[in-house]
Amino acid sequence: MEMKNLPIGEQPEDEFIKKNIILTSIDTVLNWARSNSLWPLSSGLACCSMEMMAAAAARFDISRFGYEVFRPSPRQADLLIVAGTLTWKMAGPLKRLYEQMPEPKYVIAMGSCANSGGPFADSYSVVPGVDLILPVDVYIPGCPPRPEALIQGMLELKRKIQNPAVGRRERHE
Amino acid sequence: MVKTQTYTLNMGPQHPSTHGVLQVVLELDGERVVKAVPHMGYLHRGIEKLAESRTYTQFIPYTDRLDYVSSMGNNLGYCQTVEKLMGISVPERAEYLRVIMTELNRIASHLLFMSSLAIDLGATTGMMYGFRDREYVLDLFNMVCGARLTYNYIRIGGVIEDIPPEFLPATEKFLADFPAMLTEYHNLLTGNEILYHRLKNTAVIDAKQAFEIGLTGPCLRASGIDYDIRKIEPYGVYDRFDFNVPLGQNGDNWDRYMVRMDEMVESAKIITQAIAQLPDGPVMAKVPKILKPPAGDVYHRIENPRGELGYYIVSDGTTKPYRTHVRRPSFINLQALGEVCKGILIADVVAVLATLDPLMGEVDC
Amino acid sequence: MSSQLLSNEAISSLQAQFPGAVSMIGEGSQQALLIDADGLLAIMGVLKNDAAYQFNMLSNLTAVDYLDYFELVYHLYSLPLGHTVTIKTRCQAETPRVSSVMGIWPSADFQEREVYDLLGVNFTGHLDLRRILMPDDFMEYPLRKGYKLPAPGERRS
Amino acid sequence: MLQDYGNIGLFLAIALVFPFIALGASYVIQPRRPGVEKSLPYECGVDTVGTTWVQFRISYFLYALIFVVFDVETVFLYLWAVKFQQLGTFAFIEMFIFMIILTIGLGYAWKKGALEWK
Repeated sequence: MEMKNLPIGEQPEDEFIKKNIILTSIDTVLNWARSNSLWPLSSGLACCSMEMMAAAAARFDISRFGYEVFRPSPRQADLLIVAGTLTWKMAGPLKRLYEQMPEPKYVIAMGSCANSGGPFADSYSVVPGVDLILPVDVYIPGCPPRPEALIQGMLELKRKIQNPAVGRRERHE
Repeated sequence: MVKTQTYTLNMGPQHPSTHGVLQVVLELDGERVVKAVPHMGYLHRGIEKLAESRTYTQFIPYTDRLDYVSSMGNNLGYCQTVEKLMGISVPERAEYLRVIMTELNRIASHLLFMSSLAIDLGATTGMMYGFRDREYVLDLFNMVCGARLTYNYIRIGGVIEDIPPEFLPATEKFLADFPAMLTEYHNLLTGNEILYHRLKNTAVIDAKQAFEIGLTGPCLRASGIDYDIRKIEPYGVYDRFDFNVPLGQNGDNWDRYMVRMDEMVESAKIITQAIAQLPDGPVMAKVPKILKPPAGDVYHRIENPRGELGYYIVSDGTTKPYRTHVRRPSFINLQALGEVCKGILIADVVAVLATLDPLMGEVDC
Repeated sequence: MSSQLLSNEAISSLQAQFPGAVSMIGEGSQQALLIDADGLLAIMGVLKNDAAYQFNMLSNLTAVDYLDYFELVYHLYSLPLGHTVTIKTRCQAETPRVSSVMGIWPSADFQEREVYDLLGVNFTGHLDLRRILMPDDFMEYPLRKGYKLPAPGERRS
Repeated sequence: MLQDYGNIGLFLAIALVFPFIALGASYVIQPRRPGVEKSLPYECGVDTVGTTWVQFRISYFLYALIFVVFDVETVFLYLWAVKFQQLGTFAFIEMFIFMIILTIGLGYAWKKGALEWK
């Protein structure tokens, strides 16, 4: 946050300004707003979707972080959680879902199947790693990752959105 | 009547109420379904091909990921098939632990069924209740084998670990307040007027049709046919427990829902009896590190929460099976979808999918 | 009451009814009836409708690739009488062709389509034989022993 | 007198400007990257089958019509419900007559079967 320094004469106002007025860039405000209300697309593929639902349910409750609004349609979602094994037959539809989401959109690869094919990496019908198809922002290891791991993954994404210099990706923003 | 134009709609792979990546191509005349054709394979990972390059013990984690909501049942089915092939006898304590775990898993699976049925019909609080109480069972499994969903706990020859001392008191506490949970669900869902009218007399599958299509499990028992493998072909120590098998009358959505709710009560009864008779002793038989079953083939089936789960293993004497086929209940239960959906409304297709309870990991194998 | 295997005299009466088409292989829990492919439909019809057998449930249907022949395996179960039987039939590997039992047990529909999809066994008389698990443009049959797994990551359509 | 009209005018201006602010802000802020695949109709991730421009059945229109009738009725009820103590019994009876007329309309639609889906 850039703070303009005032002439020496009005020192007391300086305290007043620091306490009451926040000067910041629009992008920071937008990223702050986006990162605190990610709307995931409910596109569960396999076992990880069970843990995703458990995370959205009462005990682990990602609505504490503002992420519990699971939108069925990609038009209203800005976060694609690939939860489960992606097969070549599902790769086309998943790519289209990703394309049909409005910018700014983010992708979380949940589980080792999405990260690198997991236990089915050498199968004839499994995409070994979602990053062959989609640009992935956060990888969550685990098979299936526990709901706490999914929450930590989402918080990593939140930090990544809030300071975009960390993961500058022109194609996304 | 004015001639109307039917159009085709994809209830496609990414849909909130198809329980995973199932695509149902609906031919619609307004709201009424003319024809429903299920398309599968969006989660086909080729597990049967992978089995040919895994040893017998390495394949157990793959069985977890078939029906990933009742993994204990999958482990049990596979391990009992290999034990039948090799003639291994499992110690008594391990048999009882297996029964406790699979019945707990049946409760957790039916709780998930109830939650997904509730949210598919619009009752989001029903889902919150179901998932909240399912966490109790997942904590018990977490205590036993450290995993919430894919346990890999039942091994060939017994179970991998004896239960920790605090497992039995925790299970008894869960069984003590389980009836209170059930009355809560019955007040919340079964007593609900809207849910009753949505499920009653919709998508009726009569007994003959259900048996012809190959339905098994709660969907078949809802049509009134007493077919439960724990009774007709008792595996393990199931013949030492007395429990009755709930049956439905006319096989509509309501009966499929009520049969599963009553089955949870029966499972709780089995667990209390199993805990009472739990003997001491080893939990793992003397099994060689590297299993080399004699050449031959064997088919063994058990009663999974979704139906009859069978494993057909052909071994050629080496450490890797020559062929492993899994008879998956959800895959064959889905044949009923095309029959049942003729002439019902779209909203009822969602209810039928919820009560048939297909699980795509198991359908696509 | 636990279900037991088909009794021996039932098998011998079946063999008498179909001379030369039914032979018993395997012993104990691996006991199976080997039926040659062209008499399959007739024998299966008898097994389902005859009062002595009443196998009204096709529990499992699968196929195994034994390199020079394919072996179809049927596990039948009779609800009223409570006994089970394993039926096997063989067809040669080059042009695998077996008559479909979908007419007798409709529950064979998806299982036969899966065997067709993964192993390429053609079921004559099947009403809707098309791929069920693999994408429609997939040319090969992955569960055959000859099918070599593609290099990881490289997709073969 | 004129002053009151001023308030209404101001209220009207804000009512008009408000949606434009909301839509305009998002129009200015949103990164726009139109793509071919993005503009395709969304149907659960796969291509649509057959023609998507199809003539819908009349029953949908009837449902919508009955809904609009009763939605407008509730709008009138709001005004009355806020002030119905001060308005006295005459307005009370007046409102019930209004509701009875609409219930007759509902009965007619119900009997003609506009509510069931043929």
